[in-house]
Amino acid sequence: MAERCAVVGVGQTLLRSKRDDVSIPGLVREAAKAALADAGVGWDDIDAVVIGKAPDMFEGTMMPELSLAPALGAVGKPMFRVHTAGSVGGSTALVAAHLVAAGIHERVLTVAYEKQSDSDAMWALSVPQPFSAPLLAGAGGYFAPHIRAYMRRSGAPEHIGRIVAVKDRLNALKNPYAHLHLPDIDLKMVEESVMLWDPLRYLEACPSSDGAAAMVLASEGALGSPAFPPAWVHGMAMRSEPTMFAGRDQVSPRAGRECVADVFGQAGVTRPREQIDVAEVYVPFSWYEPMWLENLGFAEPGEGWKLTESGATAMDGDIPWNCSGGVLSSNPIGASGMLRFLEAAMQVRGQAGEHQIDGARLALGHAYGGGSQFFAMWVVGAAKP
Amino acid sequence: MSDGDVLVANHVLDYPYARSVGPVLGAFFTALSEGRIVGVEGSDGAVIVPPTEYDPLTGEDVGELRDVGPGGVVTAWSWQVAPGRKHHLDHPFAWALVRLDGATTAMLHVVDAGDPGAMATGMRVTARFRPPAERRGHVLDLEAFVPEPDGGGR
Amino acid sequence: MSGAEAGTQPVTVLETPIHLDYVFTPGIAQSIFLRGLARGVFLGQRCPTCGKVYIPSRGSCPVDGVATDEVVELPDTGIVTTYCVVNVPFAGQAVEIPYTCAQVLLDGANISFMGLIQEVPADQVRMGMRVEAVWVPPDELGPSLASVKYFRPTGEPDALYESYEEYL
Amino acid sequence: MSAPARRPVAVVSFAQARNVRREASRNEVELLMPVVSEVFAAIGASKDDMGFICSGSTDYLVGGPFSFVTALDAVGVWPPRAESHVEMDGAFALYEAWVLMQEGAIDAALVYSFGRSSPGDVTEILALQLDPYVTAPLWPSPVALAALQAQALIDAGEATEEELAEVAARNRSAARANPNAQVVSDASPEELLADEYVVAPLRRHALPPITDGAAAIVLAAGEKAREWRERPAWITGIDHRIETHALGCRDLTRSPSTALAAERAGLFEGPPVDLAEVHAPFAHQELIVRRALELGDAVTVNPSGGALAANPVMSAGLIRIGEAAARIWAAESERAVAHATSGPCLQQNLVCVLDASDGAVVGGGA
Repeated sequence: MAERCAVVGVGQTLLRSKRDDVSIPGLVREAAKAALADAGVGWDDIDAVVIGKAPDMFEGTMMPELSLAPALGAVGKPMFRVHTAGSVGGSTALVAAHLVAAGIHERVLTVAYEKQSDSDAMWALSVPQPFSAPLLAGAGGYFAPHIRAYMRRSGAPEHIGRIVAVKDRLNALKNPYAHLHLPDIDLKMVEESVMLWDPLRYLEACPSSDGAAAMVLASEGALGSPAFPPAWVHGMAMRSEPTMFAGRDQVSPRAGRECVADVFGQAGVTRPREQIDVAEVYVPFSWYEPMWLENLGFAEPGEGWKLTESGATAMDGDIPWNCSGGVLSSNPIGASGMLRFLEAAMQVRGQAGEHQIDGARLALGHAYGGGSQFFAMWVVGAAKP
Repeated sequence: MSDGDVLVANHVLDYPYARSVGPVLGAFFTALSEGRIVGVEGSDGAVIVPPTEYDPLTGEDVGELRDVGPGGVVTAWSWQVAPGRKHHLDHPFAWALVRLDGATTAMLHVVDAGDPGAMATGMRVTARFRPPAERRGHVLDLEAFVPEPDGGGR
Repeated sequence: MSGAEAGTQPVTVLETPIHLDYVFTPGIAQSIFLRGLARGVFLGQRCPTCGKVYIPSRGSCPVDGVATDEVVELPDTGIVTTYCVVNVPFAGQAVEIPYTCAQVLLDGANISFMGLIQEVPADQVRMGMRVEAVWVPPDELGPSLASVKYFRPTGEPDALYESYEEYL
Repeated sequence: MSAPARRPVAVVSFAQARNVRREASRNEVELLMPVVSEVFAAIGASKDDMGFICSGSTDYLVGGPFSFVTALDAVGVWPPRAESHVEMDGAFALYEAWVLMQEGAIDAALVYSFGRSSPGDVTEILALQLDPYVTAPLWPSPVALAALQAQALIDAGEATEEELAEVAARNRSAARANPNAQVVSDASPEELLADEYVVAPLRRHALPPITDGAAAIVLAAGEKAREWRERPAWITGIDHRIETHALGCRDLTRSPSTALAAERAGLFEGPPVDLAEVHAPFAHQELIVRRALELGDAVTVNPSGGALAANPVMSAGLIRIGEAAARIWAAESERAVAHATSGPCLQQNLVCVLDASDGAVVGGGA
């Protein structure tokens, strides 16, 4: 019963630590208008708007879809707001895609954003509540122990994280939208950066960014005349598991494994490393690349770090990951997941510019959130499914 | 455990958000700090107040800024019998939609009318600004609207 | 057309402080755990379906979605499953850096929680290390994990990796 | 217009917490757990039957981020499930589930919502829904804005204070039959008019109560629905629309978004409804929504007592759908409409048409 759905327009803002030149409506419009222009459509051509962002406390705006509706041309239309923690940018795109796939709408605008500089992301992520445990570790302290567990489990040497940190920042130099542009980045610079949460160094962690992403999704009958060929949705899936439970595998969560099995199943992918040309995967800390390589089935358990070490995930490798620079180079939290989905679409549309993988035909977009318990993924392709 | 054993504590959510406002709202707040009110031309020529970067009905880009007010007409109102602790006036006042002279749309603000008997839909009001030294580029630089003398209040 | 008068600074940033007051309750199950801490004991709760012991329990077994009604007193001892060394200063930090934060799995519990490790140099903390809780003095005990001053090594042999691997 | 045929999906189970002024002991997980348990038990289903889970809530009610994350522990999403969350009323979570079910792969879904309005000052909190630059810094409460709307209605000659009192009296009297209602009263409209103004022209009785609550619904498709419920409440159409945020650009006496959503949901096609559950937190809003839905005098409106009898923020809309569906199960209604609203002065509205027959399923879309 599902209809075909394609990305026909993409737009993103310049991603920066502080976008103090714009308001929140200005920020979301910058992305949305770029997506409309890319799709060759106007506000009137949009049937519905689906918006996502992380906690409202980042900007001190409750249910901001209400005040942003007119800024996104949504008056008289359905306006929908998704919030699934860090995976929200991905799950927002999925809700929009389902509206097309279910045959409800012909053309949907989806937008995700975060304007973290209106407050302080570290505060907003962990607002202290009464009786809560003393703040022992800070934000990265939640993830660092899981990274250590991965190192123990896989026997990965400690320089692997540094390889990812350098690779993604070099890729970011080819992406004009990326927040971090570090032309002098190298293994030594990462190694000499401050140790934050041992084993995690400063340059192995993501920045805090302002930014927005937007896409126009269309049904087969409403593709219009976009500037680039459509990126067809070949599969989409989301999965959640409890945040904390006895015996939970936090290094390679089952929800991630089942989500990717679902999305690859829909897309007919049985050998991801061979069939997927390029992947945009949510890697906020360097070590999450080898961890997700295993979780997503690109490598056998315990072998992900070897793939990273071999250079397979670099732009000239056989399975490039995060050619855009990824979350390690830009992290507007609510938009980060959508940027992964969007960059995957850009690759198969051939519009990624300097960070384009020539001839990319099938791409994975991945987002996860919270304590690695929420996952959203899609596979997009140049060919009609 | 009985319910009486359940712990309870006060919790405060407090943050001094600092919002970049962009060009259009920036012009509005700058004007307020100068004791003026500006709107913006919408996609069909309507003058929108407060100004937004987009037409509030169509989403299209807006045109030039336009001076409006300081007088205007109340198009709807309600009476705050007892001010809340967040309100900037310490005595009863009216909430009102005020369509400023030269504007097409009405803006929400308060009318410091003293008594609900002084309020009526269609009455004329005018802006009362804070003294220049107290202005800070904020919507409350316009402290309140007040009834114009013989402005049609009951 | 209006323009800024001479001398007026264009407004680029708007400050809008937000202050909201709440009356907070952690709920019935967490109150049991917190009241235990105020007495210097760890109180976990067992899921009637899967039998796993949660500490703290938020009221339900996250796997089975049923209330964890049975209260289980747990000992002060357990193991470090994994850890990190904190080298970064941040607001609200209570301890001088560098220090070790560990996931501590109490004996008899099926879930770990984060605790501070002291009385051992940061570079000597190990996965599987046996630790015990050091409580604050009785007159400082309260309904908070702050009642646990820190965990310290017991000196017992480390737990085998296989014994706690499923809790990573 | 004729919309494409939809897959028949029905509301087959509904549960809600008893609505109270203050749930002082239980946290969100503890509030929700028995509701989820009840919504499954009522039809002999379990979480393992659910192909999708979707919830609605807002962090600002508890004053901390990610409140929906811990709430999920009330369900027990293990093994992992397809699951999502909207920072909207649960009625919109139901919409998302309905959309996914249209694609045919999912036969049953759990929808839930929760919220305690008592921990903070909900009138201050809801001011944060307003544009953060020029409106929220004035801290207008939802009551102040609703009062503007009520005055506009009165000025237009379309309502009187007496009529608002009649609406309040009827809803709270009807609530006598609702075991989960919070505010019930047999006071006459004349007695209610002795109430003080809170923000004139709204008197105390025209305001919703402050409510802590939670609700859950199970949706099922086709044969699965008939297996669980002898007389399922089929969703024959569902749609939602939003208006501009700027109050000064709206005609506050009308609800065009409700009317448009109703049209797209097929409300005005086929036989008229005999029952409506409308989400009108303020008495005068019932008059506006009735007009937008074109409800005649023969229609029973809010037999549950509506939001004037209990208004658990983030759940009150979902509860309207559950209450309407329950009337269809009980053969007290053949065709019903449920309505949910969000935002100041009815800015955003959802309309869901429920039918005892799964005939022409229409609606939604552009």
